[in-house]
Order: sequence, then structure tokens, then C-alpha cells
Amino acid sequence: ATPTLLNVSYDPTREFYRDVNAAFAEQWRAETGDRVRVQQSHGGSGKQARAVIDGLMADVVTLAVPVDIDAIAHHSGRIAADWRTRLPHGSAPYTSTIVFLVRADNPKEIADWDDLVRADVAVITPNPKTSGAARLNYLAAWAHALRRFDGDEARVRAFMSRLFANVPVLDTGARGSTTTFVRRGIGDVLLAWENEAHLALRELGADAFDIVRPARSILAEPTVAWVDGHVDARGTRALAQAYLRYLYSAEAQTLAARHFYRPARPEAVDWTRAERLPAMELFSVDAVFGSWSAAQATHFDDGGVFDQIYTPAGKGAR
Amino acid sequence: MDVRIDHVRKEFGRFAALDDTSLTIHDGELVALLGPSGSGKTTLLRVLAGLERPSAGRILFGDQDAASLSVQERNIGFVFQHYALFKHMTVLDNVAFGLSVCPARRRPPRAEIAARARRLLALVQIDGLDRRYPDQLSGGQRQRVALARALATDPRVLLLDEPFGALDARVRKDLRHWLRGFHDRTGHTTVFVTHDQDEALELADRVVVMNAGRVEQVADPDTLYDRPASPFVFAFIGDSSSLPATVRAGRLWVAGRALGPVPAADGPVRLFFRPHHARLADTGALVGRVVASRRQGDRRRLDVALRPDAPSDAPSDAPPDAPSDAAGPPHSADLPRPGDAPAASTPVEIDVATDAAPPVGASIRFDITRPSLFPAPAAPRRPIVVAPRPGTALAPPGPKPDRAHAAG
Amino acid sequence: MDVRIDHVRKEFGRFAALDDTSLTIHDGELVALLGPSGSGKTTLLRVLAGLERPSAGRILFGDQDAASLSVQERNIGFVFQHYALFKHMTVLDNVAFGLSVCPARRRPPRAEIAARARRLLALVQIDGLDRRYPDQLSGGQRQRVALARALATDPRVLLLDEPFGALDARVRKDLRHWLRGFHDRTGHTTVFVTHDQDEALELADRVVVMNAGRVEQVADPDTLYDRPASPFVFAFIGDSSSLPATVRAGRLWVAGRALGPVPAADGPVRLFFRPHHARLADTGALVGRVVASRRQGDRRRLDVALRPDAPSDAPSDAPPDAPSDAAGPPHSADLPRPGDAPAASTPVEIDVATDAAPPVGASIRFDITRPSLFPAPAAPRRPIVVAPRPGTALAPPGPKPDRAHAAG
Amino acid sequence: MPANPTAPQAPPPPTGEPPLVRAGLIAVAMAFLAAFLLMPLVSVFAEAFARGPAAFLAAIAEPDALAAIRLTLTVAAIAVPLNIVFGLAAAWAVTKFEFRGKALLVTLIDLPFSVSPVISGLIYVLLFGAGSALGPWLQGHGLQVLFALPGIVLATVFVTLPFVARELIPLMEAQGTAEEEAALTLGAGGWATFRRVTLPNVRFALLYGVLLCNARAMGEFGAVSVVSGHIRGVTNTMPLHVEILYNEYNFLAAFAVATLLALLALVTLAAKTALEWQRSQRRRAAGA
Amino acid sequence: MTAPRTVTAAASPGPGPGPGPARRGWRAPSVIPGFGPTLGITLGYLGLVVLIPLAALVWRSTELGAAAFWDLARDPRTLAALRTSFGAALIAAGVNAVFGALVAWVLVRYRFAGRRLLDAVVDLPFALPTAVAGIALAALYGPQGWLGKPLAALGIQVAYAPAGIVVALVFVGLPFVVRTLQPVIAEIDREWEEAAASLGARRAQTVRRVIAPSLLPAWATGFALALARGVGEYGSVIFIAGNLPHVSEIAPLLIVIKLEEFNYPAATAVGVMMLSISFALLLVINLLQAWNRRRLTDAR
Ligand SMILES: Nc1ncnc2c1ncn2[C@@H]1O[C@H](COP(=O)(O)OP(=O)(O)OP(=O)(O)O)[C@@H](O)[C@H]1O
Ligand SMILES: Nc1ncnc2c1ncn2[C@@H]1O[C@H](COP(=O)(O)OP(=O)(O)OP(=O)(O)O)[C@@H](O)[C@H]1O
Ligand SMILES: [Mg+2]
Ligand SMILES: [Mg+2]
Ligand SMILES: O=S(=O)([O-])[O-]
Repeated sequence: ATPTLLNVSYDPTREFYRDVNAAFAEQWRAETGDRVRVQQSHGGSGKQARAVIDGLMADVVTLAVPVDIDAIAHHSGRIAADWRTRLPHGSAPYTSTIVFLVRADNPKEIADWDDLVRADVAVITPNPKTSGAARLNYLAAWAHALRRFDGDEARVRAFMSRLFANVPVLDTGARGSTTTFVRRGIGDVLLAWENEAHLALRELGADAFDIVRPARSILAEPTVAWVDGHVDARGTRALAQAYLRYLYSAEAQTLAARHFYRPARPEAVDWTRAERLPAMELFSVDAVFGSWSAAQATHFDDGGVFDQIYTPAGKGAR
Repeated sequence: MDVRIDHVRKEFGRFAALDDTSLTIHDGELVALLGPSGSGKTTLLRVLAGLERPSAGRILFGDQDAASLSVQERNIGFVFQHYALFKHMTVLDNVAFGLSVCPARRRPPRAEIAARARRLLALVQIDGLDRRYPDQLSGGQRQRVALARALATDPRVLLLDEPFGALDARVRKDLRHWLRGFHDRTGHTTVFVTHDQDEALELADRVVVMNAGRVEQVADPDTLYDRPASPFVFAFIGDSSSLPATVRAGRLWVAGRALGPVPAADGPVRLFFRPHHARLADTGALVGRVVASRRQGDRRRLDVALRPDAPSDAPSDAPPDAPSDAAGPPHSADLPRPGDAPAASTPVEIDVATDAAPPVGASIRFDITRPSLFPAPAAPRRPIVVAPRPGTALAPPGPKPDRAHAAG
Repeated sequence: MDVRIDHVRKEFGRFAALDDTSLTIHDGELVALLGPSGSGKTTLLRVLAGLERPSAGRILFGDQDAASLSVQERNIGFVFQHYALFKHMTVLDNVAFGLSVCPARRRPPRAEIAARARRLLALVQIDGLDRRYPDQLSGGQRQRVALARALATDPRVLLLDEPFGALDARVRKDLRHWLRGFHDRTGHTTVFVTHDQDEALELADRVVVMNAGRVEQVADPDTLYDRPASPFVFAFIGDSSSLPATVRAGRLWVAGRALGPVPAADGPVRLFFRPHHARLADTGALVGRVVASRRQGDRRRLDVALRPDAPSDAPSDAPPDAPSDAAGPPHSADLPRPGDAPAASTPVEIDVATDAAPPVGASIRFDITRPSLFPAPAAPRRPIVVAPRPGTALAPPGPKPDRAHAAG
Repeated sequence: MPANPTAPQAPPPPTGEPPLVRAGLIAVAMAFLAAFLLMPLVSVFAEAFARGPAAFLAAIAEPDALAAIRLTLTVAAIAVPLNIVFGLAAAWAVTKFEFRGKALLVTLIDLPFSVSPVISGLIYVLLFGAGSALGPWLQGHGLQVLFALPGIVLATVFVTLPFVARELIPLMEAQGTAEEEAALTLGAGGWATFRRVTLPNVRFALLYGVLLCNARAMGEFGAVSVVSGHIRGVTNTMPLHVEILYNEYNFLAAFAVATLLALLALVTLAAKTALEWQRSQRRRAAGA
Repeated sequence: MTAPRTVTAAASPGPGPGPGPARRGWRAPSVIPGFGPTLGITLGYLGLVVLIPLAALVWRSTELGAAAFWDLARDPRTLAALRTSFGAALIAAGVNAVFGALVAWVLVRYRFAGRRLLDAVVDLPFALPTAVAGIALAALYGPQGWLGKPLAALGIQVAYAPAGIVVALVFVGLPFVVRTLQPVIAEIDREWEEAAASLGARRAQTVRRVIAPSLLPAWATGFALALARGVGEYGSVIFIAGNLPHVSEIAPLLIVIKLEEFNYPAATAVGVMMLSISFALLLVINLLQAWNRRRLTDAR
């Protein structure tokens, strides 16, 4: 039978990996003469990580944020702890960032992070507890406030509280938020992955929305890893490694750019087949928060800062 | 206050369940509606109660036309066949229901309602069961609760649809007895439906016999039993047998034998008689064989297959033009032949005293002490001979009837 | 093949529905199980059929112990009270069911099964309804289908649980008659349950009277009616009244008056008699007032309240030590006082001819032509006096009884 | 019915409501059903057919959709018969016999109704997941339970377990055991009694239970989502596929597949109506 | 009393111990075959599919330890989520009890055009995937939706507010009430209504005092089932709820959140809390009903 590879990924990568898989299969056939079929599983990034921990036989995981792969490594031990060093660019073949999607002609004149805490602005973001994208939104806003208030954590917290007080709906995933904003007409601004925002424009009407890029934003590093425990059990290690390395190839990098990711190797991209995204000032999580795991522990774990924002006192229960 | 039913007709779709029914129920009377299944008894009761509207005709309560009255306004006590007790209410609440739903200005205070309900339960003799639920009662007890409930609003007329239909034979008998006494004590105008003739005869002041949506006869029990107005009533009230017969030259011929002179015009007739109006006699005019014998209360009932061909020992008073052979009188084409197959094959029933009962298989002779003649079927229904009173028994001359059998 | 029930006991929880019941049913017999509700009739039938297992005792089919036989193996025809026809099958399929489920090697071919089922439907006289469903039939028709179905497997014994219980009075009578004829033609050993004494007496070769899980008496209908073995049987079979009475010095005292000599030891007794064993007579020993009168078939039944205080015109044959005043004979503490309140307040029932019926309110005198004496309650149940045959009526000397009443 | 010429004015009917009230109640019921059930249904259909039947068909004929339909049918084809057998056995045991603990048993049968779909999936994750004792052992023996067909079937079976039994129990309770006893006295064995007497008597309730069970089995989302793994073309059932399509902004296809599931509810009625009609025809023919 | 005796027997408690060859103590003897196999299948199947997995759930939740369990149970967020779930489910079950009864009444008692269609539509919530239902309802009741727009004009917000949860739960729970009540309404004896009328009761009095109480047991069952189902519902709710902590966050979402934190013990603990509350609710209603049945029928 045709050997198969299971790529467990997160929600916004469906279209990208559909193209990558086809290209990889073709290239693999050309190189080795063998057929290969890459199966995809998509879902909320955290949920996907948990499925792998619980036994979903993923050969490779391509998740939204490094902590999710860390979690697999930590809870199941089926990924080597040093997985980020096994591939170039810290195992992040492409990156992205958080931008604002606003209604056409930007009626609320939203230009930067500070506009999100205005009383007249309704912000749409998914729930950081259940969505990887939302965590980036949160961390980006936090980083912005931290710089703005010179590290005064109390004011940062107040900023975040006001921001989330402007959030009328917390969907469980990025796509849910997009639907809420685009289809249901709720909110003035959607915090979204850059690639998601472009996709939404393409799929749902370019004239209805505009993309606003804040002056600074966060560097999103979707990372990839093969699952050692599984590839060894299934005998697919070579294939899995080839697949992930292929993500750094000129072809895959071009595809990433075409799907509005920022390729790790822009020099390899055939820009005739992709659009160049405007340059932005991006900071990495590691730079601001020390590490992803530190950020996760401080902000999103049970009782963390995010939970405190929503603890009553400030917000009244029904 | 009398209740008058005036040319009432009730149709369901095309079908007339009641067909031009008229009847007057007198104040304080206990009237039975008796008839076979589907004869329209329930329909009549429901029309009276206002649960159905008549298609034509009027109902009058005294002088008031009931057409303008809703069920609620008619103030009728209705006891349903299966009681329709409210399962989720206690016996007391069931009985108190009618009072507790009456408009606030006429409604007695709570305590008074309960007290009245208790008095009614005492009246129907089931006090002490107040707190039970209907499912915890026996059939007879439920029947009484239903009655007490219907009485609570002091109705002008009490209507009961087969009040004993769902009960055991024994309980039925007891309650029947009890209801008569109850009516005598309280004097409510009461109409009850039954298809059991014993019940109607035993209980009612007057019995209305219904058949196919029409009233066949209205009379007191004795008249009904002794002088039924139609073959239908004869057959429906009390046990009876019937035989085809012929009147020729003023004499009655049955199964090839002459029974005696009758004051009736010549022609085919149908002879009806009751089992206890037969009398065993060595010289009896009718001859037959006992095909079955069974105990019935204090007597024995025999099924007797008539033998048209047996030689007749009766004194020959056959009409002179009748041949005396087995074929009976000569038959003309338009007359059923006396002694025809049906008479011989369907046994007739006669009663005899237990100590005088002949065994099964025995040949017997008997007379009919009180025959009734009706026109042969498919003719108008009035009787053409009203049976003579006992003592003038229609039988060939012979020894005086043995009184033990005649009256038994 | 006889069926023997041998000291059978059946308990439900702590409650013994059958308590040491023994009975033999002879081959070809038609036996009725008669008794009040809850007396264990259905339980006995179900134990016979194998639907319940006895807690103790044995059932024998011929020589075979039934304990080793499953329901299926007993080859019993059971007709359930509510028929339990298969609702989703046509009449024909219902009747054919028993044949169509029998083991393949014994099963007749399909066409043969249908033909047999049709023959059975003809036998029970409802051919032509093959293709109907049970709820498209009348009660009587369903009853016959149930019977045909039970007969299809040619059962050794036919068991019927209240076969006519759910039917109209009239249909019940017709079917009763028909069943007897059917049994006589086919000769199946048949046991049927009823709580209607008329039905049991009329239909059965022998009647088993049950009470509270025990057999009270087993006898043919005449014996049962004429010589009941216990007060229970007397009261349950046929109409009857009972009075407290006392025997003193060989004479019977009722309601303060002496009735005549009886061959019984002195002491309190209970006097039972049937309504038609009363006889109106100007010189009658018992005095009462008619409190109700109702038509019952060919006679009238009177409710008579006894008047213990009325002066007795009967020839004085009271015991010398008995005072002749209203209080009756002197009473001792342990004897119920003759002429006690119950006798006066509970009316007794007597039958009279319709043309001789006194009006309600009239004072009458009557004799009891055939009294039966049983020990006063709470004593063993054997009768202490077997009633004398009619003709030796227990009554004070006087004119010969009017035979019309005596035999009626 | 001919009008009564002598009636001055009609008093209100003794039972049932006056026509106006009746019309009002019907209107309220219709409005309620429209707002909560009918309009969602219509909106699903409207989306599905927004670009015509050709686009609808194309959306359904897509390979991943077909794979999802195939998987859903497979799951239902396993789960529904299992629950039929269970429902019949449970109803037989509960209604034909008296035994202690019956009330508890009946409550346990109802239990899955009160379990959150999230939990319904989670319990199998706990039982068969990589962290459990059982899962790895089974996997070592070549049986993948979670994120594969067995897990999906188990979750579906759990969620739909009460449907058949619940339809059967009240009916069989009401019917009692008289007909079964009659069959026994006629010589029928246990199996023949069940097949020829009990089963035909409950067939409409059984059918209805099966249709509901099937509808829910095909439509279950929450529990299956937890144990599916969402592998495209492999472990996505129709409801999961609907979600995926929806998340891909492929609304037309999403609602087209959802429409298929909604149609199932209507097929339920069609089948029920057809069977009842056929039966009444047969009976009318017999009763004539 | 005319009911076939087997039914009466079924309503009576099991037999006490006694002698006799046919007795086994915990069950009444019966000639009907198949007790062993059918009870075996039932228990085996229930055990494998329901009991063992649920036991795993309970077992896993004990890893949390009593103190942590108690903390979690007292956590305001948990309490708020439980309150939201049970509150919304209660309201929805109440709405369903009222309108479901009305729908059942109309479907059983009246004949009108479209009745069969409405009857069919009642089963829809069983068939439509809950996610689809949630999406459709959110679209319908959203500010741009067919119903949401006019409601918004009236100042009523349904979607993305607690009211949205109620709407989704009404959708999910309706068939339980309607399908439970329908057969019972069909069974109502017309003669009860006629008897009440002949006793002078006006229609409203008949409905309130005779019909409603006789529907009560089935009504309670339908309510309990709708409630139990509503408490656990996830798929259709998250699309329309808004999911704001303390406001419109439901307990099943809390479970999902705990799971995202890889906190299985806490997730299962919340699950066990929900399960025990709704099971207790079901049990109480069942016991009440059993008590009511006994009260009405037990001879004294
Ligand atoms: N609501 C109805 N619709 C159509 N036909 C009806 C209705 N009610 C009664 N009928 C028909 O009217 C006729 C008389 O019915 P009714 O119930 O009055 O008979 P009944 O004398 O009470 O009979 P039973 O002794 O069986 O109760 C029957 O043929 C019956 O089928
Ligand atoms: N399955 C059972 N469980 C408990 N008690 C029972 C059962 N079957 C019968 N009984 C009891 O046994 C007694 C006898 O019942 P059975 O049905 O034999 O009476 P019956 O003579 O047929 O009465 P009926 O005339 O009312 O049918 C009754 O008190 C009844 O309550
Ligand atoms: Mg009637
Ligand atoms: Mg019985
Ligand atoms: O797919 S997300 O986890 O980024 O929402």
C-alpha cells in the first residue's frame, strides 16, 4: 500500500498544507519513485496537541505555537525535548504576525493597539484558553502595553482588562471569531493572524474589510516537529523528516508566501507566484516574555493573569 | 320538572343514531333506556346532557328549551360508564369538584364544601374512604363515588350510562338493589342506560326500549314483560322462543299440528312464547325431543327439538281441509309451510321443575299456555293477537294444566 | 385422560392464593370454577396450564407428573379472559399460530394449516371473517376466535378464564348456550372460570366452588343448588336470605316465633332460605311488611322487613319455658337473641307470582317451605340440618302449601 | 352535518376549545416551532441551495464529503444494530419480569441522556487513551480504538444507547404478558414467541426508536469530535466534516452536507407515515 | 381493576422470600423465557458502554484529591459556569415545558394543514448535528439574522448573550417534552372533560384542574430529560453563547478549557460535578414519580 504520513496541524493551515502535500508527493515520487499520501488533521492547536498526547498517531505535528509541541514532548515523551534545534530557524519554516481586520474604510479609525481599549470599539478575539491564535493576540497586546507603560504591570493589567471588556464574544477558535466578525457583523475589529486576515479578505469579500497593521506586533512562530515515538513505531521516520525538511524548500517557501505566511527563507521564494507582505516591526515571544513556557505559565495557566482579568470585582456576573 | 324529548334526531355524518325520538320523563321518575348495542341509548343520554347537539328536534327542561343551554348550565348529573373519575384527586376532591368550580359568588366556603361532600359520601355509604384515590377503590366503590360526584351540584336530572356495565355479576346485583333504594330515598329524576333486560325490569319505574335509533315501547316493567308491543320487544325482554305458524280458519297450526282456535285472520304468523309458559302434558299438542337440559336457578331449562313428523295424539280438531299426514296443512305458494325446516331444527326453550325434568334424549309433549302471535316478518309490527291472560291458555282441550308448571 | 390436582398450594410472596387444593377433572367433563373475586380461580387455571408453578403439591395429567412439563409440552388450550388475541395477525393467522409454530417435523404443510384453521372457524361459526383483525370483531366474535385458536393444536384440556366476563349480558347468554352445545359435540375436557353462578349452574357438568384459595364444594349443579355444603355456598349459589335463629327443645325459633320441630341440637343457628321457598299464607308463621317490590323475570320479588313484635297467630307450639311476649324465648348471654335487631332491619327476599303480589307497604305473612340450618358463624362449616326435600316443608301446621309457590 | 334550525344560538362546545382559542393555540404552536425549529431548518436549506442544485450536488460529491458519508453510514450501521439488540433485550428483561433493582436499571439506561457530549467522548479517552493502561495494550495488539472507527462507534453507541429502549419500555409495559403467555400455551418456544408475537406488536415503536437512534447516531457531534482525531477523509464523520467545511468558509458545502442529515429527520416521518398508511389500507381491506 | 392482571403485578413490588421450587429470591418466577440472556445482555452492555467508562471518569477525578476538588467546586468561575449551565437549562426546560406542552396538545388534538410537517420537524434536533444547529441559530438570532434584526430593533439581544444559550437549549430539549407528552395527551379520557363540564366547570377550570394535573408525571419526565440534556449540551451552545467567563460560559466549555490546560483531573472533576447534579435531578424526579404512582394506586 501507499505509505502514509499523518500531519496533525491547526486550523488556519488547511489550504496551505493541501498545496504543500500535493507538491511534496510529486517531488517524492520524482526523487524516489515511491508514492506517498499525507493525511491531514486540523483543529484548534491545543486540542490537536492533546489528541496526539492521547494517542493520535501523528507522524509530524505542525502547530500554531511552540508550547503546544512542548506539551506533547513533556506529557507524552514521544518528541525529543530538543526538538526546536532539529530543524533550521528554530523549527519554524514560516512565521506570521497579528494584524487588525476592520470594516471597509475603517469607520472607527482604528490604527493601533491603543484604539482597542476605546470605549466605542468592540474587539473580536477568540478565547486564549482554547485558541493558540488568541494567545498571540493577548501576548501582542500585552507586549505593546508593557512598552507603552514602561513595564508598569498594574497599568498593563488595567489596559488588558479594558481591552477584554471590549470583547463581546469569545469564540473557541480563530475561525469561529472570523465568522463572528465577518458573517455575523459583530465587532469593529478582529484580531487575526496575518494570513487568516488575508484569507478572509479573499474568501469573504475584499471590499467589505480592510487590514490595518499596527506599528509593532508579535512574531508568530508556528513550529513543526516529527513525533519520534510514532515515526519509529510506524517506520516513517525518514519520510517524516524529508517532509519537514521539504517545508524549507524553495517550492514550499513560495507556497507559504502565497498563503500569506512570512517565509523563513524569503530569498528562496519565487515572488512571481506570491505577494510580498509589507515589512513590520515584529518582536518574538522569547524576547519579551523570556520563553513561551514562561508566558504560558504566567498568563494562561489555571489562575494565571488572563483568568485574573476575568475574575469578578471588575466584571460583574449575570 | 319534566324533561321532554321532542322529535329529536341526531346524525353522525350520514348515519342517524337517533331517528325522530320523542319521550317524556316525569319528575322523580326512574327510567331505564334499554336496547341492544348501537341502538342509540348513549346518544340520547348525551343529547340530554348537552354533550351532543341534536340535528333536529328539541329538548325541554320544564318549559325551557335546552338548545340555548351549555352543558355547564344544564345542571345535569352525568355518571359515565367507566365513571371518568379524576384519577389524581382524592375521593373527597372528586365529590367536591362540582362545588369548588362554581362561580365565586355562588360557591360555598371551603369547609362547607368539604362537609357537603362528606355528607354525600355518607349518603352513598362509602364514608371513610375520603382520602383514597380512585385507583384504590373497587368497581362498586368507584360507581358510588361517581354517583356522589354527580349529585354534589344538586342536579335537576341524573343520567347514568350503563352504571353497572363494568362490574362483576354479584356486585352488579347488589348495587342495582342499592340504587333502587337510593332513588326511593332521594327522589331524583333519573335516567339510566342498560342493555341488560333484568336490570331494566328490576330497577325502573318505566322502561324505554330502543332499537335502531327509535323508541319501540315505553311501559312499566309488568306491561313490557307481559304485553310486549312488538316481536322485537318480546324477544329482547325475557327469554323466549319463536316458531313460524299459520292461522287457517281461525285455528293455529304449528309444526304440522293444530293448537287451538285463535281470534286472528288467516295467514302466516310468528308464534312467540316464554319458556315458563310451556307445560309438560302427556296429551300436549307439541311433540319434541329434549336435546339439552341445564339448571337455571330453581328450575331446569330444556332445549326441545320439535318433531313435525311425530304422530299427533291430540284430539283431532284440525281444519277439515287439512290432511292429517306429516306434511301438515296443504301449503299454497305464498304461505310459509307450517312445520318448515327452521321450526324443526332450531330448538325451543321450555322450563320445567327440577324434580320433574325429563332426561336429555327423552321424547316429550307439551302445551303452550300463553302464546303471542305477531305477523310473520316483513309486515307491520303491531301484534295481531294480544295473548289471552293465563287461565285461558291456548291449548287443545285436555286435562287442566298442572299449576306447578303453569306458574313456575 | 383425567387431570388430578393434588394438594396444590400457590403463594405470591407471603400470600397463599391457593391453599391445599385437591380436585380431579374427569375425561370429557365440563367443569366450572366458581367463586368470588380473589378466590384463586385464575391462579388454579394458570397452575394447570403451567403458567405458574405450584409452591407445593402436584398436578397429574393421567399418570404423568406435570412438574416435568413446560407450558409448551402440556398441550393445553387456554382461552384468556381478555382473549389475548394477537392484534397484528388476521383471524386466520391467529387460529393457525399454534400449528405454524410446532416443530418442523410435526408441522403440517402450509395449505393444510390454513385449511384446518378454516375448518375450526367454521366449527365456531365465524367463517368468512378470516382476513379481519381482532379489533375489527365484536366481543362475541373475538371470544370464538380465541376458542378456535386454543383448539387448533388439539389440546388435551381446554381452560377458559371467564370466557364471557367481558361480554354484553345478551351476547353472554347466547355464547353460554353455544359453548354447552359445542362441548357436547366435541367432547373436550374443559375447565372454565366464572364468578357468575347462573353461568356455572347452567353450563357445567360439575361446579367447583372456591373461596379464599380453598375448594368449598364440588358437585353437580342440582346438588349444589339444592344441598349446599356450607353457608358460603348457600349464599353464593342462587339468591338467598338468612336469619339468626335458635333451636330450643327441638323447635326452631325465628324473630320471636316458633316455626316447627327440627331434628337439631339446641343452640343458636343460622337459617337460610331461597326467595322461592317462601310461601304467602294468611296463617304464615313469619310476619313482615313489604318494603320493596320489583319485577324479576316472570315473578315479583319482595323485600320484606320482619316484624318480631307482631302478634303470632300460629298455633302456639312454643316451648313451655318460652314467654310468649315480643321478646321471644329468654336469652342467655352466650346466645344471640332470636328476634335480634339484624333480623328485623335487614329485609329478607321472597318471590311471589306477579298476579298475586301484595303492594309495597302491605303487611304479609309467609312460611318458609324449605329452610336450611347452619351453625351460627364462627363454628365449623358443615350443615347441621340437611334441608328436607320439598313436601316435608318446615312450617307450622296449617293448610297444605299452595303448590304454585312451593315448586315455582 | 345539518344545522339545527331550532337552536337560537350555539352554546360553547362541551369539550375542546372554541374555534378562536383553537386557532390562537395553533398559531402560537406554529410560531414557536417556526422560530425554534423550522426557521433554522429553512436557513440551512437556503444556504445549501443558495447557488442551485448543481452546486449542492457538487459539494456532496466531493471525495472528502463522500468519505465522511461513508464513515457516518458505517458508524450508524454498527452502532444502531447494537443498540437495537440492547434495546430489545433490555425492554424484554425490564417489562416481562419482576426483579429487584429494576428501577435502578431503568435509570441507568436513561443515564447517557444526562451526560454532556464532551464527557461522553472524554470517558473513552480516559479509558483507551495513551495515558491509560488499556489503550497502549490494545494498540500493541494491533487494535487502535481512539481516533479510529472503534472509538467513534463507542462514543456513538454511548450517546444513542437509550433511544430504542426508551421507546419500547413504556409500550411493552402497557401491553403486559398476555399475548406471550397465549403463544406459550399454543406451543411456541421463546424465540418464536418473541419473533412472531412480541416483535410485530412493538414494530412501530421499534421503528420509531431506530429512526431516532439512527438520526442521533449520524448527527452526533460533540462526543465524536473528542474521539475522532479529525483526520481528513479518514475519521471525519458528516457532522465533523460540516464543521471543517464551515471553518474553510465553504458554507455552501457545509450546509449541503448538513441538509443531508436534516433530511433524515424528515425521512423518519415519511417512513412512519408510509408504514401506518399501508397498515390502515390493509386493515380497511380486511374489515370491509 | 379490569386491567390485565400482569400489569397490576408489574406495578407491585417484588415478591418476598418464600419456599417453593420455582423461587429464586430476588425475582418473581415466570414462565416467560429469556430472563437470563436478556438481563445478561442488558447488564453486560450497560457495563461495557456506560458503567466502566463512567467509572474511569470518576476514578480519574479522584486524582485531584479532596482538597483540590473542594477548591475547584468553590471556585467562582466553576460556580458561575455551573450556574449558567443549570440556569439556562432550567429556563429552557421551563420554556419547553410550556410551549412543548402546547405543541404536543395542538399536534394531538387539532387537525390542521401542515400538522404532519410540524410533527416531523419536532424530531429535527435529534438529527441535525448540534454544531449545525448552533451555527444556524446564531445566524438566525444574530444582529443581522432574520429574527435577530427585528429583535435587536426592540432592544433585545439574543445571540452572544445568556439568552442565546437558552435558545440553543430550547432547540435541543424540545423533542424530549413533546415526545413524552404526546402519547399521554392522546390517552386523556375525553370523558374526564365531559364529566368536568357536566359538573359545571368552565373550560379553563377543566384545563387547570383536571387536564394539567393528569399530565403532570409525563410533564415532569419531559422536563427532567430536557433539563438533563440541556445541562450537558456543548456543540450548539458555543456558537451562540458568547462564552464570556462569568457571563455566558457554560460548564462543558469549562471542561474543554481544563482539557486545553492538560488538566484532566480538573476536567473530569467538573464533569463528575455536572453528572452528579443532573443525575440527582433525574433521580429525584423519578423517585417523586414512583412515589406519586404508589400514592395513587396502592391499596391501603
Ligand atoms: N361520535 C360518533 N360518531 C359516529 N357515529 C357515532 C358516534 N357516536 C355514536 N355513533 C353511532 O351511533 C349509533 C348509536 O350509538 P350509541 O353509542 O348511542 O349506542 P348505544 O345504544 O349506547 O350502544 P352500546 O350499548 O354499545 O353503548 C352507533 O351505531 C354508533 O356507532
Ligand atoms: N402475580 C401475583 N402476585 C401477587 N398476588 C397475586 C398474583 N396473582 C394473583 N394474586 C393474588 O392471588 C389471589 C387470587 O387471585 P386470582 O387471580 O386467582 O383470583 P380470581 O379468583 O381469579 O379472581 P377474579 O375473579 O377477580 O379474577 C388474589 O388475592 C390476587 O391478588
Ligand atoms: Mg352506550
Ligand atoms: Mg381471575
Ligand atoms: O486554531 S487556533 O488554535 O489558532 O484557534
